[in-house]
Amino acid sequence: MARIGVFVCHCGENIAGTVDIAKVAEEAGKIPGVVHSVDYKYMCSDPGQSLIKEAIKEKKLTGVVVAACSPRMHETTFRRACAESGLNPFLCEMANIREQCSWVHEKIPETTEKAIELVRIIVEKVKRNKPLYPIKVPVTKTALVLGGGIAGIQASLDIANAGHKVILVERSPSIGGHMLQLSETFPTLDCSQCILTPRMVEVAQHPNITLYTYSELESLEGFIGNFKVKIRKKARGVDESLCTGCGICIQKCPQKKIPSEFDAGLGKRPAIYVPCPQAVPNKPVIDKAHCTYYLKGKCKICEKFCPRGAIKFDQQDEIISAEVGAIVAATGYDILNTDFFPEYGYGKYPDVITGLQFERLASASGPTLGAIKRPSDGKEPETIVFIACAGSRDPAKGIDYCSKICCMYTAKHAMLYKHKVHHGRAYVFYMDIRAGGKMYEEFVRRAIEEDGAIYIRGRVSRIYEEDGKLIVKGADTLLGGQPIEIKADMVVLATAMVAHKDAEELAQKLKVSYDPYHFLSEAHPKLRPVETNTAGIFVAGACQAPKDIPEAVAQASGAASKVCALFSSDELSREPVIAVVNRSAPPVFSTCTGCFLCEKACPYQAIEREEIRDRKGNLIKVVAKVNPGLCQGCGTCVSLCRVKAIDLQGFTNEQVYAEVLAL
Amino acid sequence: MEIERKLLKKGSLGKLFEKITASGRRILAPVQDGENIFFKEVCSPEEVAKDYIQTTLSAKSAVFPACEKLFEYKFEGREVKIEDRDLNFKPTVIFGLRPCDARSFSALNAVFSWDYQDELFKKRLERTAVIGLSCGKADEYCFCTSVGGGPGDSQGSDILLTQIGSGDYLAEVITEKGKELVAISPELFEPAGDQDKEKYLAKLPKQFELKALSEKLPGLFNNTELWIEQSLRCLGCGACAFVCPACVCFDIQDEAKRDGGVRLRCWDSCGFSLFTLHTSGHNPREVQNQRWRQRVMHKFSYFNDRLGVIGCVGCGRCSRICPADMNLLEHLKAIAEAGK
Amino acid sequence: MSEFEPKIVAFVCNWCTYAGADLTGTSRIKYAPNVRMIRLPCTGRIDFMLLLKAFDQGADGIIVSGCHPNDCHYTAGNFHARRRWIVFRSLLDFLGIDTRRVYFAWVSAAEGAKWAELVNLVAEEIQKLGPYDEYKNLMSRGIE
Amino acid sequence: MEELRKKARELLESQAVKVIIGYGKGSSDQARTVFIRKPEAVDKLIQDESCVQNLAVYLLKPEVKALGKPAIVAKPAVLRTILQLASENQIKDGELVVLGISPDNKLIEFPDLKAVEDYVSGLSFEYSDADKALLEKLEKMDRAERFKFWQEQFSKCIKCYACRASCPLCYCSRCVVECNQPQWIPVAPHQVGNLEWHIVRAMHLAGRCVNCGDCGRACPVGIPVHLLGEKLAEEIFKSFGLKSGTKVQGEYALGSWKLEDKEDFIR
Repeated sequence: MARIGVFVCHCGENIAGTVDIAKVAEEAGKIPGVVHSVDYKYMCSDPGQSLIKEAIKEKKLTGVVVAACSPRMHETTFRRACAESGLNPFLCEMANIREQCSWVHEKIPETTEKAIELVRIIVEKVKRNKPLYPIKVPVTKTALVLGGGIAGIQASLDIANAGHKVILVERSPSIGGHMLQLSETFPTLDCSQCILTPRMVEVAQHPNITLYTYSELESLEGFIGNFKVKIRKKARGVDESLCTGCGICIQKCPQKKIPSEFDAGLGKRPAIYVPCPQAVPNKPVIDKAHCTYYLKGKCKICEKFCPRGAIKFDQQDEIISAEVGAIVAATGYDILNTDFFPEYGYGKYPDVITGLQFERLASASGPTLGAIKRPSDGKEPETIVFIACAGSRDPAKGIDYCSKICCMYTAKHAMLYKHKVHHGRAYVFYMDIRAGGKMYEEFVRRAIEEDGAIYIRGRVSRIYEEDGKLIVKGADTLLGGQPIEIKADMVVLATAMVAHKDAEELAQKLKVSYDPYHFLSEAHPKLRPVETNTAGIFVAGACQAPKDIPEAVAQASGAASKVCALFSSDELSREPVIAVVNRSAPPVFSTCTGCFLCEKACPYQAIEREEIRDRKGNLIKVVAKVNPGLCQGCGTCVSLCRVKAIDLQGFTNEQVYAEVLAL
Repeated sequence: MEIERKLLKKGSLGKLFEKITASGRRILAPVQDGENIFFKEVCSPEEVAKDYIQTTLSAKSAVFPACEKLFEYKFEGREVKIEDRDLNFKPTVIFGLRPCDARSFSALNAVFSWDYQDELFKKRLERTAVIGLSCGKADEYCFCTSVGGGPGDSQGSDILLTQIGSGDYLAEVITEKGKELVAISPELFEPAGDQDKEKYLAKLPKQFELKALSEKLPGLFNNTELWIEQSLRCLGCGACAFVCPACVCFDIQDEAKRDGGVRLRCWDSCGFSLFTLHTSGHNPREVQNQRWRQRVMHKFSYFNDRLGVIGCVGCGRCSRICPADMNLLEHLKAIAEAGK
Repeated sequence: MSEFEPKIVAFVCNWCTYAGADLTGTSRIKYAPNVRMIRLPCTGRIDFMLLLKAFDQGADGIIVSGCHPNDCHYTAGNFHARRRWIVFRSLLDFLGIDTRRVYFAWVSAAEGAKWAELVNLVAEEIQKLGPYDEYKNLMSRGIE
Repeated sequence: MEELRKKARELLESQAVKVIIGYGKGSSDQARTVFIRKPEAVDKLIQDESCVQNLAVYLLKPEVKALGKPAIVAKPAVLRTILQLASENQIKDGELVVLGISPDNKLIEFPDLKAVEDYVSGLSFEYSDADKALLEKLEKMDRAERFKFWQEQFSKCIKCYACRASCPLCYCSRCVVECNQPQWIPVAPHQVGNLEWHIVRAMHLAGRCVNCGDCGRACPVGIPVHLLGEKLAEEIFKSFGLKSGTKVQGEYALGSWKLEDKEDFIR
C-alpha cells in the first residue's frame, strides 16, 4: 500500500497569496494513500527540505509530492533531498501550483480547488511511480572526426590535446578544406595558408591522431560511447608507406590539362597529383578518371620514374573498422555552382567567376601567383563588379537563407583588388550589408572609405557580353530603382554556401536529422548548438549552417569540449526516462508482436530486434528491444504500440492513465 | 398444471399488447432492424417482425443481460460505501419467442441456481413471462428435434402460440404465469375447439441421436486430431457464444473512477484465449482446438453430467452467424455417426 | 441552477507548452482556472486514448499542445503527433463526436501569452457550446 | 477452377507446400475455408463469387502454421493483406506460395512477394456500391445525426470480437482491450465500452487496413464496422498519399511524417 507524503509550499506569498494552503494540505490528506500532508513557508529552503527528509524516515513514505513551483524549477532539488533520505529520487514528483495556478488565477475558491486537483493528479501518478536508476553505458574513449577542414582540424587537435585518441577522416587527398584555398582572411587580411598549414602539420604529427585522407565513412552502427564505424580508404594508387613525396611522378605525368579542383578550375593539374604544395599528407593520388593507364591500359610512366616503387596500380579500396565513443561531423560545405545563374552567364562567359575562384586568383599560391587576371585573356581587369547574394536569400533559387560570409569576403575581394590594381574600379551590388562580428563593420567601411569600393544597393538582373565587355544591368534601389548599367571586365559572384550533394546521405548514415537545405541539424538551435539529436554525435563548422572561420573554429572547440566531457569518465550515466519493451514469463515472453512499426517511427533508431529462442536454440519470436543508449524518452513508440508492449519509464501508461482518472 | 387450449384471434393481439402494457409490464418482441431481428421493447403488434425463422440474438439478455450492474461503490473520504443494486426489475413479457429459445431458459436456470442461487438472474426470471410462438418454418441450420425440442415444444413458454390456417393463434396456456397473463384480458382468449396443432408446425426430422453423441463424447477428449480437424477454420471469436441462448459464461469487471465505481457482469466466451489465461502466463486452453472441444464437451457432456440438461437447444444461430461457417450440426452429426 | 463551468483537460509536452505555461505564470498573465494540465514528455507520447479517457471523466473540452514544427525536443515527436491527430480527428468527425471540443495548438516555451489566450478562448467557446452531455449521457447506457 | 486444382495438386504432390488454404463448399450457399493437405482432396477446392472470406487471417494462426508451408488462394484483397503482413514483419518471402485469383477468377502465379507488389500496383480497389452509398449518406448527415447513427449501431455490439477475429491484421497476441494495467478500453459491452472499442480498433488499423471488409461481414449484429476502415483509408490516401498493403516494405502512415503535413486544424 502506498504511503504518500504531500508537502505544500506557500512560497512566501507567491502561492499563499491566492491559494488557501491549509485547505490544500487538508484535502490532500484525505486522498487515499496519503499518510502525511503538511505545509511550509518555503519548501525549497533547508528547513523545508528537512521536513521532507524527516517525514520520509518517520512516516516510512513510499512517495513524495511537493506542491510548489514548476518541476522545471525545483524537481532536481526535491529529488535530491529524497535521495539523501534514502528514497529513490524518481518516487518524488511536483505539483505545479505556482506557475500554473497561483500566479495565473485570482484569489477565488476555484484557484484553491484547482490546486487541490493538481495535487490529486500528481498523488495518483506517484502512487504508480517505480524506483528508477540511471542507465550506465561504457564509453570508448576514441573520437571520430569527419572532415579535415578547419573545423575538423580544430576539433581533432582539441580532443587529441586533451589526451584522447582521434580518428580524422578526410575524403579529399589532403586535409585543409576550403580554408586552404583562401587568399587572405577578413577582417585581418592575414594569409590563410600561413595560419592554417602549421595546424595541418600538427595534425599529421600528433601521436593521438590517426589520419585517413582520401577516405570516407562507409557505415555506422551503435550508440553513444559505443559506435562501430567502417571507413573506406580509397585506393590512391600510391603506397603511402613507400612514397616520400618527392613529386617526380607528378612532373613526369603526361596528362597535364586536368582542371585543378584546388584552383577551382582556374589552374591545371596532372593525373597523379597532390592538391597543392602544402598538402598534408604530401603524397599524391592517381585520378583514375583521367589517368592514361586506367583509361587505356598503358602508360605507367609514373611507376617507371618512382624511385621507391610506391606506385601501385592494383591497389584496392580498404575497409577499416574502428570503435569510437563520439563522432564530430565537420564535413563542411560546397558552393553553388554552374548553371544556377543563367541570367549572370556563369559558365558561358569565362570572366564571370565565383568568389572562390577569385580567392585563387588573389592567392599568392594560385594559378596567377596572386595577380588579378581575367581567365579569358589574362588581362588585368579595369572594372570588376562583385555581386553579393548570388543565390543566397533568393527563394526563387530555393535558398532562403543568408550565407553569412559573402558580405565580408566581397568587401575583402574589393579591397584586395584595389590593393593590387590601384586604378581599378570595384563595384559591389548588395542587398544589405551584414557585418556583425568583431571588427567586421570597420572592415567593410575601410573597403568603401579607404579603398574606394563603390557599393550599390540593388540586384543585378542580367549580364551579357558586348564588345569584349560584360554589361551588368541592375538597379539602384536607394535611388528609387534607377537602372544602372556597368561595363565590366570581370564579374565575381558571391555564390551561396550550400550543403554537400551527399549531405543527406551522410545524415542518414549518422542517423542525425537535417534541415530542408540538407545542413545537419543541431539538437537545439540555442542551447545545444553542437549536439545533434543522436546522442554522441556532434557537429562543427559549415556542415551545420554557413559560418565563417572564427565561428567554425569556436563550434569545433565546443564540440571537442563536449566530446572531452563525454570521455571524462569510463561510464556514462543517462536519465532513466526511456522506453522499455515488456518481458514476461513463457509462453508469452513479451506481448510485443514484432510488427516493428515502432522501428520506423523512432526518431533515434533506438529500436532493435531481439530473437527469443528456446533452450534448444529454436527461434520462438523476434521482438523489439529499446537500446537504452540511444533512446531519449520521447514516447512516440509508446503511443504507437497497439499492444502496449512498450512503456515509457517515468510516464508509464499506468501513471498517465491514473492522472487522467484523477480528474 | 394441465395445459389449457385457447384461441387468440389475430386481431386481438393489439388489444392484448395494450392490456399487458397497461398492467405495468413491458413487452419485448422481435423487431426488424435492417437484415437483423432483435428483441426490443414494443407497444403494438405492428412493430413486431413478420415471417422470420429466428431472431439474430435470443432473448437471453432479458434474464441475463450482456452487461449488468452487480453493485456500485463510492469513496466517502477514506471509507468505501457499497450500494447494492435495485432488484425491483420491471415485469417483462417476451412475445414471439421460439420454442427452442424458450427451452434455453431452463438451461440458464440450471446454472444460475446450481450451487449458488443467483439473485439477479432469479429475480429477472421470476418477473419474466414468455409468450412463445411455434415454428411454421425451419431452415437447414435448425435442429431442435435432435436435442429434445421441437417446433411446437412448450417447455419454457408460459403461453405457446401456434399460428393456424386462419392466421389466428392456438394459445396453449402452460403455466400459472401464463394463466395470470390470460387473466389480464380473459375475453381475448376464446375456447380453442379442435385444432390440429401438428399440422401447422415445421417438419424437422432428427439429424442425429443425442444419446449416441453423449455416449461418444467422453471418449473423444484426447482425440486431438478430431478437434483440430473440426476447428481449423474457427477464428476464435465469441459470436457463437453470444448469440447462443444457452451460453452462460460471464466475466466480472470493475470499472473505477475517481469517486467510486461499479462492478459489472458481462457475457464472456470460452472461445476466447483470454478466458482461461492464468496470471502466470500459462493457458490450459492455449489453442483453438482445445477451446472448440470445450465448447462441444461442455454443452453436450459436462452440462448433462452435472445438471441433467444439455447446453444446446438446436436454434442453429451459432452456425448461421459464424464468420467461418463452423456448422455445429455438421460437427455433431460427424461425431454421433462416427464408427457407425 | 449554477452557471456551467466547463471542465477542460490539457495534454501538453514538457519542453514547449508546459514551459510556455510556466512562462504565463512568471509573466503573471491571468487565465481561466478550469483547465487541468497533464504533463507528458512529448506530443508524440500523447496516446489518442487519453483523449477518450478525458471525455469519460467528464471533460467538456480538451487541449492538446506541444512544440511548433521543427522545434520538437525530440526532433519529430510533434510531426508524428500531427499525423495521428489528422487521422483521429477524421475518425471522430465520422463518428459524429464533436471535434469542436478538441483543440490542437502549438505553444512554444516563449509563448506564455499565447497559452493564456488559448485557455481563455477554449473556456469561452466551450462555455458557449455548453456541457458535453451528448457524450456524458453515453456513460450509463447499455448497463442493465 | 480446374487450373487452380491442377496447380494445387502439383504443389502438394511435389511437396512444395504442405497445405493449400482455399475455399470449399460450405453450408447453405456459402463457401468456407478448407485446408487441403492431400493431392486427392484438391477437388474440394472451389472458386466463385461465394468465396469472399479473407483467407490471410489463417496465415498467422498457430494450428495452421503447424501444418507446414502453405499455399494460399488469394483474391486481390488477400494479396494486399499479404503485402501488409510482410511489411509488418509477420510473413517473409518464401514462407508461402501465393495462388492469386484475378478479379475475373483466373489463376495468377507469383514467384515472390515483389511480383505480388507489381501485380497489385496495377489493380484498382473500389469500395462496394453499397458502402459508397452509405459513406455518402453519412457524409451528408450533420454531425449530430452521424453521432446518432453510430450510437444506434454500437448499441447492438455485444463485444464478441468477431470483427477482430476475422481481421487478418488483428494479429496481436494480446489485444489492447485485454491489457488491464491499465484497462484502456472497458471490457463491458456498454455504450462507452463499445464506442471506445470501435474507435481504438479503427485507429489501430488506420494506415494498415486493406479494406477487405471482413470485419463488417463477420459482425453477427450487422454493424458496418468496415466503414471506419474505409473512411480512414480515404483520409490517409488524401492526406499522405499512402495506401496500405501495396508494398512489400510499405510505409506506415502513422509511423512517418512529412514537414508539409496539413495543420489547418492546429492553432
